[in-house]
Amino acid sequence: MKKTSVYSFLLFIFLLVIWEVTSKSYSELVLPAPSVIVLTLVDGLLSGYFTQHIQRTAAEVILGLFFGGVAGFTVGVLMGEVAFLRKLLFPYIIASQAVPKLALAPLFILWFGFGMTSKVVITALVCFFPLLENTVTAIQLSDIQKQELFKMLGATRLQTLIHLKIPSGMLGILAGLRVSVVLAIVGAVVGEFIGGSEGLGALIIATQAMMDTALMFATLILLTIFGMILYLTVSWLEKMWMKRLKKEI
Amino acid sequence: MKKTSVYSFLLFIFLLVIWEVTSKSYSELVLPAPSVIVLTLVDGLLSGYFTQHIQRTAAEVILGLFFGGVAGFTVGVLMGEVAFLRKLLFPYIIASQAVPKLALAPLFILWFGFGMTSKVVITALVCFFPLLENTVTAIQLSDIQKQELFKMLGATRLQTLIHLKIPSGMLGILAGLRVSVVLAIVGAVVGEFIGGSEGLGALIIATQAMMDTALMFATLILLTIFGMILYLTVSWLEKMWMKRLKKEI
Amino acid sequence: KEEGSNEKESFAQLTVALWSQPITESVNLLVDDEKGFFKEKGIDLKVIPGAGGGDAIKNILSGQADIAFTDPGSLYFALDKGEKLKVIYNIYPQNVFNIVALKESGIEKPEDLKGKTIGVYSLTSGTRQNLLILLHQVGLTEDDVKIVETGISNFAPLIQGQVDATAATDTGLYLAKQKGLGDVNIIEVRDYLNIPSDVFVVTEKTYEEKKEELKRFVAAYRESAQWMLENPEEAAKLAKEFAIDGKDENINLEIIKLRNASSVSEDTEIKGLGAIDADVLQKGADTYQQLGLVNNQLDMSQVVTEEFLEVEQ
Amino acid sequence: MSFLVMEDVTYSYEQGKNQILRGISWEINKGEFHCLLGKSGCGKTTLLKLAAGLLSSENGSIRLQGKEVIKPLPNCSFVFQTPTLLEWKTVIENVLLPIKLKRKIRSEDMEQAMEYLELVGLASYRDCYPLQLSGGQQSRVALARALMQKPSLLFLDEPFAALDAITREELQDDLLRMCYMHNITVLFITHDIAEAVYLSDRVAVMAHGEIVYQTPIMLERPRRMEMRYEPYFNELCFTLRQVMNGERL
Amino acid sequence: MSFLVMEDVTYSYEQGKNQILRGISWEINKGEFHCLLGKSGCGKTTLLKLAAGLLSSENGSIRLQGKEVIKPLPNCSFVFQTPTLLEWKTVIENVLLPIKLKRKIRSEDMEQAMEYLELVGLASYRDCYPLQLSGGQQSRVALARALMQKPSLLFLDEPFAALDAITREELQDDLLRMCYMHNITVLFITHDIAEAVYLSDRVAVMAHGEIVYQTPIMLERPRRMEMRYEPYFNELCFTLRQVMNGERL
Ligand SMILES: Nc1ncnc2c1ncn2[C@@H]1O[C@H](COP(=O)(O)OP(=O)(O)OP(=O)(O)O)[C@@H](O)[C@H]1O
Ligand SMILES: Nc1ncnc2c1ncn2[C@@H]1O[C@H](COP(=O)(O)OP(=O)(O)OP(=O)(O)O)[C@@H](O)[C@H]1O
Ligand SMILES: Cc1ncc(C[n+]2csc(CCO)c2C)c(N)n1
Ligand SMILES: [Mg+2]
Ligand SMILES: [Mg+2]
Repeated sequence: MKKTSVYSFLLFIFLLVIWEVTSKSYSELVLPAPSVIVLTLVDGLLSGYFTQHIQRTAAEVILGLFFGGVAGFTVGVLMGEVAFLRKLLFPYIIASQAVPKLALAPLFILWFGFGMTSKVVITALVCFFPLLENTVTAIQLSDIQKQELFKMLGATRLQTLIHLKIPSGMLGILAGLRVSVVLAIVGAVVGEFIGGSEGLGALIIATQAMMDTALMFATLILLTIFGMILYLTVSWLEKMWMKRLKKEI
Repeated sequence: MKKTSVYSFLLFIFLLVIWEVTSKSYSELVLPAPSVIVLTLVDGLLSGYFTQHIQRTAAEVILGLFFGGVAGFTVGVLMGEVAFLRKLLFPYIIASQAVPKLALAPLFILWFGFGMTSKVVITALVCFFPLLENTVTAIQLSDIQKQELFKMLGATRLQTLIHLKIPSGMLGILAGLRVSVVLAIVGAVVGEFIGGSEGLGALIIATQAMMDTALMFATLILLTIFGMILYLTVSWLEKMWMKRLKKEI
Repeated sequence: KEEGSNEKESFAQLTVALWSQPITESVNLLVDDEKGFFKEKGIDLKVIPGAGGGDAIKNILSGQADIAFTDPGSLYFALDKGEKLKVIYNIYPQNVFNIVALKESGIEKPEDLKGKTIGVYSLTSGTRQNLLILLHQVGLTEDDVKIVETGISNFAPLIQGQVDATAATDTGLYLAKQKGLGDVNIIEVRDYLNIPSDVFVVTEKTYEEKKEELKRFVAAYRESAQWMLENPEEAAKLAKEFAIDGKDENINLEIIKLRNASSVSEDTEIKGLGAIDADVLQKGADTYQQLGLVNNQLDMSQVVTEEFLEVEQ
Repeated sequence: MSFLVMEDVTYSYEQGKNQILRGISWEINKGEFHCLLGKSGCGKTTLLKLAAGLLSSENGSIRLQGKEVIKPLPNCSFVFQTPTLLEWKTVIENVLLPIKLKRKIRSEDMEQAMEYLELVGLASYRDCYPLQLSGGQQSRVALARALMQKPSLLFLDEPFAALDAITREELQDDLLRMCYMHNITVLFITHDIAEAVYLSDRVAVMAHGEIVYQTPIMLERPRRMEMRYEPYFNELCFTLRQVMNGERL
Repeated sequence: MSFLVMEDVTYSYEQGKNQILRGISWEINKGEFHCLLGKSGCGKTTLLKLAAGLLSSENGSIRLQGKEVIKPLPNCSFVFQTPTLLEWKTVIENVLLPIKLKRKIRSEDMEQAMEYLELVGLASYRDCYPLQLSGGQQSRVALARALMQKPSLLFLDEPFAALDAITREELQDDLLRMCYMHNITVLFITHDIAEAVYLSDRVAVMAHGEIVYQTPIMLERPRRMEMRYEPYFNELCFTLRQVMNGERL
């Protein structure tokens, strides 16, 4: 296991070196060198330039993830359970997902104002779908034999859900959540693209107008790190769950 | 089943009526009435105004979906099988997903040119991840007992994959594919946002600046229909698979 | 401060919808907490961001804002759709757009662009519209050149040689030069058709209902613009705190100087800052119509109002 | 008065296709222990599931204490042919499941569960997960779980099939004692003729979806080890064997 | 010369924790039929998996025809304690699986598979899916599949546990015939003492991970029904019973 991290790290260094060398033959506008980017990043972090933007985006992502996640899971469970709802709602849900949020942004702003709300809504919408899809599928997958057991035990629908369907579909649900957390960041950033004066997404737009490519890359690195933290959190949850299942990894 | 479609349709009509009524109190630039939108849509379709844009976007989506899907599935299988690869590559894959493609768009254009390639690349990148995540999870989930059976039958790794792991994880993989196809459209549209003179995404941008909101909504409807067609195709695949599994639905 | 809260009640809430994020070049709108241009006039100013001039207009149409900080192109489009709008102030009477080509390309005047590949931000950006205007002035059309959408960092393809020329703004050109853009030839659009870059637009309804407040707003904005003209260093310093792109004070200063230059014209020397030239706006509208960008004949004299520009006392 | 009454019960898994059960009638009085014998695939499990309300019959009626059985009743308990444990719960949690679905677990429940685990000889495995148990151990956990419900009617589908002769005989005696103590009515499926005779008050033999033979067992209660070697016992076994073989009808 | 040799085999599932197998040595000659008896949980399945190369021992060695067993060998076949069929394949496809993993299916293979299905009495179920079979039918399909491999060494883990006496005895005779015809070496787990005696050349009794008793069975081959009622047969059964009960060591 230790060896893997070493390789992963070596690969990372290797990519960085290639990048550094390549960047020499390009204008800083096109491809800034990693060294320059890191300097910009450290500088921005130390001077507090990033602070308010990081806070803002983090708040949006976390709120959006919370609402979108809870909604995706709940609706997923309901639709997995009730075939009627599934058939009734799926067209609307696919529609709501297939529509590019960015294009609807002006409408969101119209409905939810300029503040954080509109971005939280977009984020929630974006991370709603993967969790919903996986929950619906996972909920329906559970073993028929075990379902008969629960029928026999006189379990209510809710109990069957809590004690059978959700636990047995947990890994699938967590796979959906992993996709969701990563998309949540994209959602928040895209939300900030359209009409934000604060947050890392707004900063990216600003850096483009400023033609400060190094600062843009630094911002992207911050976003990536944030994404990885969220992703690893879900992976950790999964590991905890697997531990419950078998004592091995 | 018939009843559900009736309810679904009634709900649709209800939503339309609410919209029509609401739109009366807004400027057409802000919220056009559904009747106006439908007129614009029909008009655009009949006059052939949409044709080239639809073709362009469809081509991008299908190509992107193909490359992204094949890559997501293949890499998912590899990472599900080889723990080393999983640990080595995941940071890079999360990174590639957490980065907002829109911000990198100018770079994509530099790398892949002004034509369709850059949009196909973005689309592929976007639909790569959900399929990958679900494939990795589904591949690892298969029954231990059945794995022992395959070991006993002297099956090679590839055979175990083809005859056991992929079929038993099929439903999970299809759930990922459903998320992917829907995201593919978003990817293509976002790709066209940045710099495209053709395609439904470019059309949306054009309508936005020209403030032809009705045309924008008509374009969004086309995109939504396209998304639903793709989604239903995957659902149909799933139904076929389920039929193989048990003769019931 | 007891009276403070009392005073607040007589304060007029006004919201300005920007075409962009709160950026350095509009710093005079952002520093009211510090400088109080608007507060002194009894205005509680709020600024909301947008992505393009179209957003700004939509935001006033939907009631999210009272005043739009927008370009004439977006104004023409909205008027073309039958919206009732009024132009109350000319923010930048100078056209800030230009076409930039590398020295070695030999492009020196608009006619040289024939057959060349030219980069623009996007299909609907100001860069494309102004490129079309320029071409139109010398009798060329879109079909005589190859326009490519390069995305927002449009100088990169120019440096990389993927395009022969790129359409940009004065500030964009300045920044690109900072980033190592070599010797270039510049064709200024203002030399061919000097339509304003940005104007303040309100809906007819707001115009009727909030005359008093609008008058105070225009006066306050004028003061703030005057301040920026007179104190570019101070403005550059404040931009560091108040503008999202104000990271580097020296760059801020240069940008502010550029904007100051585009805020004044022969007209403003005479009539004061914000003077609107209805004729040139009309010319712009006609050009847009000839280019097929708008369908209807627009009458700008109906749209322009100079009643808030009269200097008091 | 009869406790459980089946009258002319017919069933087929696929509507209209071949009938699995054909006009079966059967009665069990309160506190009686009945066994079903029959060749593999003759429909024993199907009949048990019908009686338990897990399936519903096409024709005929099934009544428990005079009331039609349309869904599983709370005072009935079922041990399936395969153990059907929840892999993500420990042995003790699995045994406590029926209680957990009803109310909060009290310390008496815990004690009771441990008592049953003791009975099936698995007290020391309380904190193991099902996948860590041998096949026979799993089926014993399933039995303990069924007893936890304190049923008045118990359905057992080959619960001892995976057990060695010794463990099996011990459990047979334990089961009989339990049922006598709590006056539990039992319907038991086995393929072991001696087991059927030893346990039951009445034995039925099924073939091709019909009850082709039945006999009361006139052995003293409580049963004792030695009875297995009595001539009457052996005679009964021999007769039943012949019936199952289709030799005597 | 010995065909399969186990020497001082030790195993525990969790490193360092309690040993499941403790220093087991055993030899089987080519063509012999050996049975393992033992109480539930004594380690029979574990030993079989070790011998088959599914698990690898900590100490000691397992050799097949002189070669160390480190992974499952192609000439070995294993019938698991639970049937382990692939739910998405029909009965005939399940039986043909071992062939399919080796090469294209020929019409001879099809005939061969139908022959084995005939043997286990399930020819008419060839196009059913596993979930449509009764418990006993499933385990018979698993047996047919194992035979399809034409193994020279066959591991059977309670293959007849879910079968009624009649079907079981028929299959016992069929199995013996098959093994004799093809000179198949068999290691068989059962909890039915009579079955062990009837089938084997040698019976071993396990307890707590050790072989505590072994005896050759001196019955004529081919076995005949009547042998079950000979005094020698009953004596052997009685002795084994006592050993299992811990009474005679
Ligand atoms: N995967 C596992 N992890 C940990 N412990 C296990 C595992 N499988 C079995 N055991 C333990 O090993 C012991 C022997 O198990 P094994 O399956 O070999 O028994 P068995 O003799 O086959 O029993 P049965 O007749 O009930 O099938 C049991 O006590 C069981 O709890
Ligand atoms: N879900 C199902 N769908 C279709 N047919 C089924 C289904 N379950 C069982 N059958 C068929 O019904 C018949 C009776 O099955 P059942 O499980 O009742 O047999 P059983 O007597 O319990 O056999 P065993 O002793 O082998 O468990 C079998 O022929 C089987 O093929
Ligand atoms: C000084 C100044 N520079 C750039 C723009 C941007 N812009 C000009 S036209 C147009 C297209 C319509 O939105 C855009 C985005 C501006 N308004 N003012
Ligand atoms: Mg059965
Ligand atoms: Mg076992």
